[in-house]
Amino acid sequence: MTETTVSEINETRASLYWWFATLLTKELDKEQLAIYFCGEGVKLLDQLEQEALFTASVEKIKSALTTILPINKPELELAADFSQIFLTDTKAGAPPYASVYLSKSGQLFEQPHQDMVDLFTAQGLVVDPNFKEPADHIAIQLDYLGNLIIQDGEGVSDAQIDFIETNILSWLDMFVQATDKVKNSGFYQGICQLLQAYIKQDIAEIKA
Amino acid sequence: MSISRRSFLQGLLATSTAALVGPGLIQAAHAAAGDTAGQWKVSGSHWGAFRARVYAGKVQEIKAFEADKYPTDMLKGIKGIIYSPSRIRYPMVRYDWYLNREKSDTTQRGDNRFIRVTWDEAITLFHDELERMQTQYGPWAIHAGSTGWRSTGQVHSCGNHMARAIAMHGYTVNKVGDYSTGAGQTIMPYVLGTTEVYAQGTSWPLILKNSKTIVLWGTDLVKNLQVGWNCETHEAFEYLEQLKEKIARKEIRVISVDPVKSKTQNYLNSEQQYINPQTDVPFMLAIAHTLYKENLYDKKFIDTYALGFGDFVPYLLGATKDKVEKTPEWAEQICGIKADQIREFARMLVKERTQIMVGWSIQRQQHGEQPYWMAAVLATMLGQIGLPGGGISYAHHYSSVGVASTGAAGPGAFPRNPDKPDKRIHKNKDYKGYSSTIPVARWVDAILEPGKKIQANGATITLPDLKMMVFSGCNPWHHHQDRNNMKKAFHKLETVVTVDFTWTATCRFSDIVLPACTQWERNDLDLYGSYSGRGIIAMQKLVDPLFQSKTDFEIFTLLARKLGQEKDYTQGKNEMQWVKELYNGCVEANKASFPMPDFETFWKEGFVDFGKGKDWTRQAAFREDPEINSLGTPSGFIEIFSRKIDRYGYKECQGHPMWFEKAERSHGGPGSDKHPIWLQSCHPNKRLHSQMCDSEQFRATYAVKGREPIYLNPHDAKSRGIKDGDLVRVFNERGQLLAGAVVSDNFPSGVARIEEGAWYGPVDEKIGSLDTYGDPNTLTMDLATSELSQATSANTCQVQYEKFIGKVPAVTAFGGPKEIS
Amino acid sequence: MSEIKNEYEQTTRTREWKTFLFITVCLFPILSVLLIGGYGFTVWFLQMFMGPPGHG
Amino acid sequence: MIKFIKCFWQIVSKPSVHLSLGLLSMGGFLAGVIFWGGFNTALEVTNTEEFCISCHAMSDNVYVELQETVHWKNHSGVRATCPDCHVPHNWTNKIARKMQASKEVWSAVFGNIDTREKFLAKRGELAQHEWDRFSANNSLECKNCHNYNSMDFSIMSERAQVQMKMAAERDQSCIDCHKGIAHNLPENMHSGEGTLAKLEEMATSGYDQGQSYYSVRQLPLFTDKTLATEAGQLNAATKVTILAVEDNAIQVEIDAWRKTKGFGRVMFEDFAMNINDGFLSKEVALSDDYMDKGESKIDELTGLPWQKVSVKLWMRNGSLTESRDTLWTFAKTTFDKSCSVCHTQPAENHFDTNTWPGMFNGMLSFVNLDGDTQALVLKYLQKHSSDFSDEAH
Repeated sequence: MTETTVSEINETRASLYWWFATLLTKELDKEQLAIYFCGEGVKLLDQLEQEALFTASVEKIKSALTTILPINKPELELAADFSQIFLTDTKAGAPPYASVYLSKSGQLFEQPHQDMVDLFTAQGLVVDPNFKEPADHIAIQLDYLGNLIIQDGEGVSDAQIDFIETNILSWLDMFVQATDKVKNSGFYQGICQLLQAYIKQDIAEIKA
Repeated sequence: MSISRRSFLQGLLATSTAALVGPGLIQAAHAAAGDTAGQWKVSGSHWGAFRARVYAGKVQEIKAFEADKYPTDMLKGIKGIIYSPSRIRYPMVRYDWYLNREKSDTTQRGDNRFIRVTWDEAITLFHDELERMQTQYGPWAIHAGSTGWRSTGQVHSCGNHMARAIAMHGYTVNKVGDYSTGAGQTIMPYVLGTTEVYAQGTSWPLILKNSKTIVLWGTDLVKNLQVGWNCETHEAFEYLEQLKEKIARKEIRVISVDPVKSKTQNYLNSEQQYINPQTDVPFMLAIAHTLYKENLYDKKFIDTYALGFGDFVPYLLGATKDKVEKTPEWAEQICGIKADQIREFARMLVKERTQIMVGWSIQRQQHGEQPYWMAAVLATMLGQIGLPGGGISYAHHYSSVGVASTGAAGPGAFPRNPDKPDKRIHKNKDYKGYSSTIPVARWVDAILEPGKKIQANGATITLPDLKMMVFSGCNPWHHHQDRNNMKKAFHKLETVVTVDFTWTATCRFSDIVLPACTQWERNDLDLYGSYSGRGIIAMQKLVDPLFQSKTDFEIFTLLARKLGQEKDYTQGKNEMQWVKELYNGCVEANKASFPMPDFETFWKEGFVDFGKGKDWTRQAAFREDPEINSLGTPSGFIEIFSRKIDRYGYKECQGHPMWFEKAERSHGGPGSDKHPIWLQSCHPNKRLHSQMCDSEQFRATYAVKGREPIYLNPHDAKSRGIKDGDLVRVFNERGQLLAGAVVSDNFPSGVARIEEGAWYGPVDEKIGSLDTYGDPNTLTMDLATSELSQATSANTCQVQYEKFIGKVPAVTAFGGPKEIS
Repeated sequence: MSEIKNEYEQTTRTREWKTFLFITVCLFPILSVLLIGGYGFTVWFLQMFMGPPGHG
Repeated sequence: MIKFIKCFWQIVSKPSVHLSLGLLSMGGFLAGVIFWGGFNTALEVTNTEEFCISCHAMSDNVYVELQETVHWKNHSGVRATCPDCHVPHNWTNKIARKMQASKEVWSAVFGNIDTREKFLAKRGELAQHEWDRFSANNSLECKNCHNYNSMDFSIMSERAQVQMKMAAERDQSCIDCHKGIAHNLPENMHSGEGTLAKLEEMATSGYDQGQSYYSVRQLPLFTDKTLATEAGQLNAATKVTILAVEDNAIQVEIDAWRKTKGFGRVMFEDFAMNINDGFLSKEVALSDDYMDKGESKIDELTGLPWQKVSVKLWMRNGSLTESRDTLWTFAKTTFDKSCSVCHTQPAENHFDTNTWPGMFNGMLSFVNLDGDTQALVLKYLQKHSSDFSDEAH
């Protein structure tokens, strides 16, 4: 890895995108969830809540956490929520793949997937073979975005802006809207809305 | 680009995010990507052998294998199966079952939440349940014998993998028979000495040369020959084309005995003998009556080759208990064919060489044994059995039957049975008085009425008290009858495990769902040409298993590992070594007759062709020497009267073929006042049973408003205010469904068709709820054909339909589990 | 006389030596080989009538 | 001539005049030692591989074939040379064999098998000599290295275990099963599928009069010991009792039942059980010369009359085995393996004896078994059907 100096703001941005990526990659286990009941997670949510644009979605997340707290095994309840939203198809949930929203067929592995593969190939990258998900998965896109930000060091490259606009924002609204049709604790719906709010605020800021 | 995560955590969020961010998902690629055009590979399917272009890890296009001159357009559906949104992507467990195991709320089944688990946990759960069943109950509590059409490929044959791994753990309940030919395959060994339904038939060239008349009795060759048990190459279509020409030149007469104008009839431009549904036996009896009365039957043939004609004639003449003479006039009242026309038909049959081809539809109804038996009696009376282009066959519509066999040996299969049965972990064979094998269609009865005693093929079966079902590549929520009855049964089950690649209704009603990959995500081999044994085809892996799916071989190897017997399971060989082993076994078996290249050459070429087989006449050997080449019947002769069946003392299948009124029948039959329409649920034209229904874009080519089509008679539709393309609610006292109307002249009044294999998607989990896509088995009756075969009676089904008005519910059949809100 | 005798002795001695050598070097070895061969042939011929060698 | 013998006798009987007793005995002893040394060396030279393959017939044919086998090259590095297997180790037999080799010298000189074609044409006869020898001495040359007592059955495969244990019990001759282990089999013995050879391997050699045996495959029957007129065919796994053994022919008795509709040509194992024991030609079936007829009964399940018969016919000496166990093991393996291909595989005892033929014939389409194997597997299924199984099903 080449040593570049990275501005504090870019470090924060990257960290946040990675945080979203982590949440959308897979279910939280018992220990990871505990952090959101009384730990670092609470702190992070509190900080984010202070930003007016984010208040509504953070509240949604917090209320979901309150709902599931008294349940015997809250991590399982949240896992069921996760599966209900992200592991089903478009009719019942919100599969986290760009192809589903952007292609005519509504199938997986369509052009948006090919675009991501081409992008990665051009830069000598691949999706971790253990992850076994299509490259247009939202978590992979966010992970890549975090890396783009770090790579840019102190500034913001056109590539970064272009990636956010063409590869993510092109389908994020549809995706977030799809999550909303699922009725459960609302934790992941809140996360997705927070992501939507954050990325919009972010792009506005860096373009300014 | 260099890739990182979690290394720059300072500032505002530094303290908090460190613990919140997981490892990265992207890494540096090791090798540069290859060519840009992609690579052509060989594979196959029940729909046909094909070549596929694979580029960037994706199947880009598919074209028919060059040896297949008549490919079906179902090849267009293949990509849609691989990339279907209905694919099972991860091992999933029903949430409530995960929390409460056997005490879970089973009434939620079909409408519930699932959670994702790791493979490790999924296999542990699967294993623990098998273990619990064996220790808490016994081998009678687990049914792991139900199998379906599998995918092609002999190494990954899913039923074999399930059977082998589970047998290494303990004994379970098994099945006999299948849903397609249950009645036929049970009755025919008593009559003609083999199952007939799975037997090679007289070769087409001999039929084309010698037959003057071909009677298609309830069989639709053109529709059903599109799919095959192995990788199909559609050789029979060449002969159908020749037949069409011969009909045009009036060299052969083809008459289709069918209530419906079949696809075959429309293709061949041939004649139809209309008959009321389910009344084939009265028609046949009246033909026999005419042949007997007019002395047109072959006495010498009967004397030499058959037994029991003398015991049958009194029934024909009305000298037995029912006192009804089976005259054409009597039959006319039932089958709707004019008496004189029946006589004409009988005379035509004996005039010249006549080949009778019987389909499977007429045995998938109540008393399905009778038309099969009676057709054999007719053929015996004609005396042409064993002559080229004469006699009778029961399978010319199936898997290239009628295309001469090359005689080459096909590849074997991954072994179904454990190599070391002594190492079975649970050796308990005590079924507590329950039967260890049950007729395939009676498992729902077993769950609902355990301990009930039923008669089946000469034996008394005690239905076992099933607690756990294991399915692999098998979709009973398509092939079994009466969905609402099945829902009741599934409420009683403690655990259901299903291995599949797509979210069938069976998966949605299960507790543990394991994702297999499709047949195109693994290396394998199979025969092509099915019954013709035309060649061996390589099934080269097109893409890696998608998501977390695994091959059947891998899945059950994991289970075997859990049993501590991984090596006994795999014999220490991996997938490719098994492919090679099966191929080399085939080379060895064909050594003297069919030289084959070494494995590497075969795999590179993609196939080995054995050439054309020699034309062959069914039963010719028997006709030539009935003593040495005796039939497999108890006497060795054709049994017009079976003393063996007579001795069973059954009510609905007695010593000789008879007419029995059906539980439901159209055209004035029982139940037709309330539900006047006969619903036929024949094999689909655009699927293989329920396989490929999940292929979305292809489904859209035939679905009507997103629903399965129901084919309606124009007059019937009009009288109900239904137009082509309307949504129709079809119902009877057993259930209700939504389907899309296709109005067609091919269908007579009182008859409607919904093809079986349409996926089940009820509005909710409640009993009686409306099916949103159009699965005909929501309406069919779960009724045994008779005490003899206990087979399915799907074609005995009366319904009513009306134009659907009101809020249209969304289709819930596809895309995985629908969940409680 | 003694000379003749001596001569005679001389000839018989040579003959004896020659005979001895002939017998030990040529005759007996040949006879032995013939004998063994003959034995072999006999056993073989016997085998042809009584079947090949069996086992104890 | 007499003079010569007399002279010889004189020389032999008369004590020597000049040569001392010591010298004579010493000289004789020395000559004896030298002779025996030379003789043995010469004998051993003829007992080496180099000597054997100095003949083209050997080096171009069997020697090349040997190089493909485990007796040439294996993981332990022990190998067998020609004489290890083909020359008896016992002195008398070895000498006899060496004399026998005069025939081979003759052949070599006159070039009887100097081409591959000639060799192949003669292979059957040559092989038969070796097999006969091995059969008679109970495969002594094999057993010099391979000893039943030293075999660890536990590390053998399942099927090998069953067979080897049975063979060990009877101290069976190795060549009964392992023909063709070091050289190719005669051409007609392949007859395409390896199964025929496999079945033949199961046959034992040497049959005792009065004993019962089972056929390993379908075998032709003849009317007399000249084996000139065919009388029918014996089915696989059929019990016969040996009445007489005559070189290449044996007379056997088959106890069977037959249906008397038609000519009564087919023999069945038991009354009303369609377990095929073989069939008779029309002439034999109609003649009284070859059979004793017993009781007659009607089978109520078919209404056909059956008759007990005891048939006495001739067949070729061979292809019989003492017990059906090995045949059943082979049949079961074949059934388990071949029948995995289709929908499901019914258990043996799922059907009764008379239902199996119909079910089995219906299953044959995809499995491509040769006729002998089909007959054997069907009989196995029938003999393990619900009629013979105690297990409730």
